Amino acid sequence: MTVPISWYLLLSAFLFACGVTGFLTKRNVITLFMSIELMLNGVNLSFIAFATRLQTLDGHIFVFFVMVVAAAEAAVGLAIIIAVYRTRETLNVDRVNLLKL
Amino acid sequence: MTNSLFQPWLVPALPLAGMAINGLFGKRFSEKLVAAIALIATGCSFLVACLQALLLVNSGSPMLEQHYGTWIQAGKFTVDFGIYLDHLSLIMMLVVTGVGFLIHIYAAAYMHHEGGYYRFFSYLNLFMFFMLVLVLANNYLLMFVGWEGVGLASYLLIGFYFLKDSAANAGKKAFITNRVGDFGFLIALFMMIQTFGSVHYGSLYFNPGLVNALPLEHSTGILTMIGLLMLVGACGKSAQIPLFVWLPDAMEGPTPVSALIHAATMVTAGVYMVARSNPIFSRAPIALLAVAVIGTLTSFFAATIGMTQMDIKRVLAYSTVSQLGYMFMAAGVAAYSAGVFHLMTHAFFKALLFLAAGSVIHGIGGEQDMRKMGGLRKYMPWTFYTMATATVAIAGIPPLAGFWSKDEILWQAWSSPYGSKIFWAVGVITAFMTSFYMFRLLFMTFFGEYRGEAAVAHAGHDAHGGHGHTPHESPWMMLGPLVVLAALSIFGGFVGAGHRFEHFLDPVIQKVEAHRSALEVEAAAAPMTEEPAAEKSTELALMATSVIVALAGLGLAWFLYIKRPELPARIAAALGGLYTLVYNKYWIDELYKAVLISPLLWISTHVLWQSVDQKIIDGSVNDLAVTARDVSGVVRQQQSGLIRSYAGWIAAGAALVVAYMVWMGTR
Amino acid sequence: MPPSSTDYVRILPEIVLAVWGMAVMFAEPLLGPHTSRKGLGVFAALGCLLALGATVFQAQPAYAGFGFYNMLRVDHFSVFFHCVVILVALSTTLMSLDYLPAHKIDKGEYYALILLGAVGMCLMSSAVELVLIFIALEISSIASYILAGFRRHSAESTESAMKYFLLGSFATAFFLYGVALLFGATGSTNVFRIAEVLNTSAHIEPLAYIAVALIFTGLGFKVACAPFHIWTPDVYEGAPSPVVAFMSTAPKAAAFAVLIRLVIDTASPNWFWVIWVAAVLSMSVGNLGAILQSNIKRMLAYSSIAHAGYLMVAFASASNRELGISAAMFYSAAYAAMNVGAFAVISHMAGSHERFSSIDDYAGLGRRSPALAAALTFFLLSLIGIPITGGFFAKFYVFSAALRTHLIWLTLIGLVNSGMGSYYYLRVIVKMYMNEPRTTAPVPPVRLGVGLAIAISLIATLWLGVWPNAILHYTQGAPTILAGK
Amino acid sequence: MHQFLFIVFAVFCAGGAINLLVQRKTINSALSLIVVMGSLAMIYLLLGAEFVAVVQVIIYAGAIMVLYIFVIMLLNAGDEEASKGSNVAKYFGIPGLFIGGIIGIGVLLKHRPNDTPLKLGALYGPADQVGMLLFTKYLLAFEVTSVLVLIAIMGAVVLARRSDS
Repeated sequence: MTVPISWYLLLSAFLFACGVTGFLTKRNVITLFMSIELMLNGVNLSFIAFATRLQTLDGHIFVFFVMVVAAAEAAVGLAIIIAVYRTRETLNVDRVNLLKL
Repeated sequence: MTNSLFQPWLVPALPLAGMAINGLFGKRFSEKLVAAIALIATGCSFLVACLQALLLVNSGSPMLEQHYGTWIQAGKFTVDFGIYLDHLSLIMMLVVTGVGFLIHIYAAAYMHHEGGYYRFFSYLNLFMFFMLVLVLANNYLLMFVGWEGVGLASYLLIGFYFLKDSAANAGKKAFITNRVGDFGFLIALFMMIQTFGSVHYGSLYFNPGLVNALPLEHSTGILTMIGLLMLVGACGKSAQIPLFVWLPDAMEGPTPVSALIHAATMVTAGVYMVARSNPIFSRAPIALLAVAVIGTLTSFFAATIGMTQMDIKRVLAYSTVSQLGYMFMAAGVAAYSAGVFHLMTHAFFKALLFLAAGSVIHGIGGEQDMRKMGGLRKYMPWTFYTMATATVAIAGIPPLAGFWSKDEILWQAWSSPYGSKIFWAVGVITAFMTSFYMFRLLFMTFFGEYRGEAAVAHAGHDAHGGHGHTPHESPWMMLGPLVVLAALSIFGGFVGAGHRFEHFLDPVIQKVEAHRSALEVEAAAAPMTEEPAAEKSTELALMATSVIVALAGLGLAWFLYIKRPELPARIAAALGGLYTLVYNKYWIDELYKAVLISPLLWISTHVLWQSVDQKIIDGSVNDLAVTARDVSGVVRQQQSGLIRSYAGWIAAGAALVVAYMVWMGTR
Repeated sequence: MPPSSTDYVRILPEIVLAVWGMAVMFAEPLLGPHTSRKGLGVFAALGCLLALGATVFQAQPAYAGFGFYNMLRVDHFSVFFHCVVILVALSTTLMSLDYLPAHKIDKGEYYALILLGAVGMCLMSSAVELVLIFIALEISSIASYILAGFRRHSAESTESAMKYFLLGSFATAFFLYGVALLFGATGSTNVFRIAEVLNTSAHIEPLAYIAVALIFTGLGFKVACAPFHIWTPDVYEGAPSPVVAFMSTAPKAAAFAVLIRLVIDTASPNWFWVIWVAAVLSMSVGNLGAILQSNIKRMLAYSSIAHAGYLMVAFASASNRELGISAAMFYSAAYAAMNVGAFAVISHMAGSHERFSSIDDYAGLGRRSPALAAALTFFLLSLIGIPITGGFFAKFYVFSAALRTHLIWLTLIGLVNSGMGSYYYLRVIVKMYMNEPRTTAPVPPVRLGVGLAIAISLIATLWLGVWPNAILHYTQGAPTILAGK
Repeated sequence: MHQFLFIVFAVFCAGGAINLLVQRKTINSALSLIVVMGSLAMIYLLLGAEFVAVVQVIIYAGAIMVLYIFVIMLLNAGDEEASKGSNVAKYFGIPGLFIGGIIGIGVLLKHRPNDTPLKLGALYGPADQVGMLLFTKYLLAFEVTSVLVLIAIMGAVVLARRSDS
């Protein structure tokens, strides 16, 4: 009853791909942002899986830092979203296109 | 002895100082003070240059090189700040400072009461500085600094009357055309660095010299490559086919600028460069041939255009292009000294022509159309006499300066081992045309009846309104330089009589025959020694031909514009399309626009500049037939402003990179 | 074993910047709502100067080497990029002194963000551990996101921040995935260890290829090279001008440093053609895109893409390590100098709400304010690459490096591009000197702050053009000790 | 047992991710993201990463997601507006993603030299060991994160504060 490491990696890649897909297809800014979180979670799983394979705790540490970064990004990102909402009254990314060409 | 006081670096430094003083504080100075500063700077520079020249010639050493510090040091490759003074740069230095000084004097009066007096003189001094850097540099990279610098100064001066759109556009055109040429030069520089690891004249050409060690290239090789690329650069700066379009437009600048930059000095930089690089060109016959062909063609075409122009400065501009073509022809048949000789005499008489033309324009209130001139001989005699001198000189009538140098070129085109009878024939025809259009200019301007009335109304060019209705002679401040230049145009040619000039440049010009195989040398030398008398007689015959041709041009001009003044219009009408073609400068500008500029703008607008077409793309998504258009339209859609599109690009780009990497890695 | 005092010296500039940043942050709420924050700005500038001093101190040979448990490494390379980043931060601070009150965003946090952001950028250049590189990268990015949206009442500015933030985080995720795979493929997060594994092991795990590709994607986004350049024009147009000066140079230089350490220097497999294509694309897209722009900030944004392309040319020639890497370092310094200078002038000209950022607004500047016009002309000439400016020499060095590594086509394409580039820079110069001014309103007088910022950039640009030797030697020292070879 | 648990949580995880994409209401997406994170924490436990699993629940699912939901409520983000999509994303981004994904999976499946079968909790990573590493080898990184957090706090305050005028 064992699980090969590649299974974990496949799951991680799947999560990452879901994140990218979400970023490309969703319209709500907040959902876009959540897609990025999904991507980061996918990456985290890779780290842990590799750490297990390599028998080193470095991967765990990395995940720890990724979480801190994700938290920081979340704080800033949501603040930016609020600022945009205040000037635009919309959360649809397709309407945030004042700057172009 | 004088070394402590009169260092060669003072020559370029003085104009720089003048530029700095006038540029920084000139706004508060009076016109007199501004002019005095500029004149003192260039005058002193000229004096120092003369002194240096005397020292060098008397010392008997072939050259003097001075280092003032290291500019770049990258591994084994170093570039210095330094001055390289040999007989070639000496001549250039004297021409630049001497003619430059005279033109400064002239400009002090000419630009009187123009807006931005101080600006003008600081630009002019800046130009002098860069030109002297170009000429005196001891390596190609420093030469390139001067090269780009003169382009910049020229750009500023052409656009000096910036309120006129045409002036601003002409400046831009000059700058950009020159940039095209500069690539050639730059790539040549890179290749030189790569091949020789040095750009210093000393290490490249002077004993033993990295280039000198190389054999003659009978087919294409690295030297041919470098030579051709340098030629591209020279074509840009010296207004040769196909990059000559900017020079006639450059006439939008003030007349002293045309005289100094676009006739006497900057445009000859290309000739100087070719002469300076003669060891390279002499070892690369193909590049040399290209120089000769381009020079010959340019001289011919520019002369034909010159025959039809009505604007006095434009005639002179095309004449300049044509004469530069002569110099290239000379360089192209390995007669570099003849080219430099013509460069020098041309500087005298062409500067004189421009200054005299400026005096004419000044005297009749800003008119430049020759059809509105005529009969000015009695209003401005001094201008007339000096200009007539210059015309005789450029037409190649002995014993004036132009005759000696032009004759030297034609003789070399005939007799040089690299020469050809074709070059000679085209050169003679061009000489005929030159004589014709120059005398045409003289006759239309100074003979007959004055045709301009209330010319003030047309004070578009040179903005010299308000000078009164009757033509008048210019002040002495302007005539003085004219007289000096006229004297030089008369006597300047004698230094070259009997190949004296050629021998003066001997230390600079390498005889590459020595590097040819022994057999060839013998074959070439054998007839030479056998019949010196025959050669002498050929030379005399050729000389006679060119004199006859020049006189014929004079005669034709006299017949058409004095004897039967109604004829030219009828001839023009009879020639019809051909005349229109030539009059419109062969539609070169239009061709360039159609072939080069429009497509660039088109790509920019339609490919990258996403526009209203978004709908077309969106509407035709399902249509298979337009899928192809869709793909190209995607490039258009790049900057749609949509975050998700941008993310799409990033994802697609990442996928491509991943695919490539994996494909390469696991192959 | 606790870190020694030498270890602390190795992060001295970062410590100084962080302490100063925090001090500014603490001082901010103590000042009243209507007090000018100029004092804080001056204080921040002082911090930058001190950090510069610390960098110089750190540059002594005694302090070269690894520090903090092999987390970072002080060498020529890191010291060089420290200086670039800190000088850019200093100039940005100076030019913001009057910009902020004029735009009614006079907040102390601004200066704190610049200082703390600089901490991240400095660390990026010295870090040799992927964990630290990642965190430093995030510090620099997040600071830039916030700064881009600092004019938070303007729709453009917030939009710019949002685009930058979302796309930036998106790209960071790619970078991070690449890092994870690299960790998995090589078993280490230390750059030197990774280089060793990639270079010596007979069999490279295929995952490493994907990893390098993803890392390149993430860093390519940060340096704005095609095809990951797409965010640049929008973000630069919307962000406040001094911030653009900052983020178009400092984080870019730092990201280039990471790219050199991570992709070029570890001799990652098969990078060459990717860089080659990226260089050609960036140069072409940047220059073509800039031609028709009417907004000067947007135009310079495209131009910055093109310049990233020229830098990539230097990377492509890094098969000759000494030439390529030192050319890239020199170029990033020269680009920083001239671009910061240009944006200093632009931010001075911008007027309230950045009204005057169209190229047409520069018409007749030559007469309205000769000094400003002359300065901008100089910077633009440097961007074109006219001799005696840093831009010329940088380009010259890059292309001669490319040619010496036999990249003839790349050199040709680059030169053609730089010719095309001269057109749109020249358009601004023509506008300034040869067109009638649009308004007769006088240009606001140049205050000390902006003046100093312009002067610093001017001197740096000129110095790099006329006397490049000292810098050149320093950059040439870098590649030989990089990666411990 | 390991296999069974992995499959269960992997299915939860993937299902949550897909649900995030499918849902039109933002709040539902957020909730499915929480599901993903929770099941990921379980998977971490399977791999023996105790500490990380705990942190995942506390910080990710606990703190960050709460922040998300808070903002969603604050801004009244309801249904997703249907607007014209981006063609670039549709025709280049998604295919690109699929190509990239296929390549990635291909590489993973084809080359797995060290694909060691893992036992339950193959690497034991308790909090004390992680902590030791954090405060020795990764000390600098740890300290530097404080700068990061500081910036984030400052940024949030600067950007989201009500206008003072």
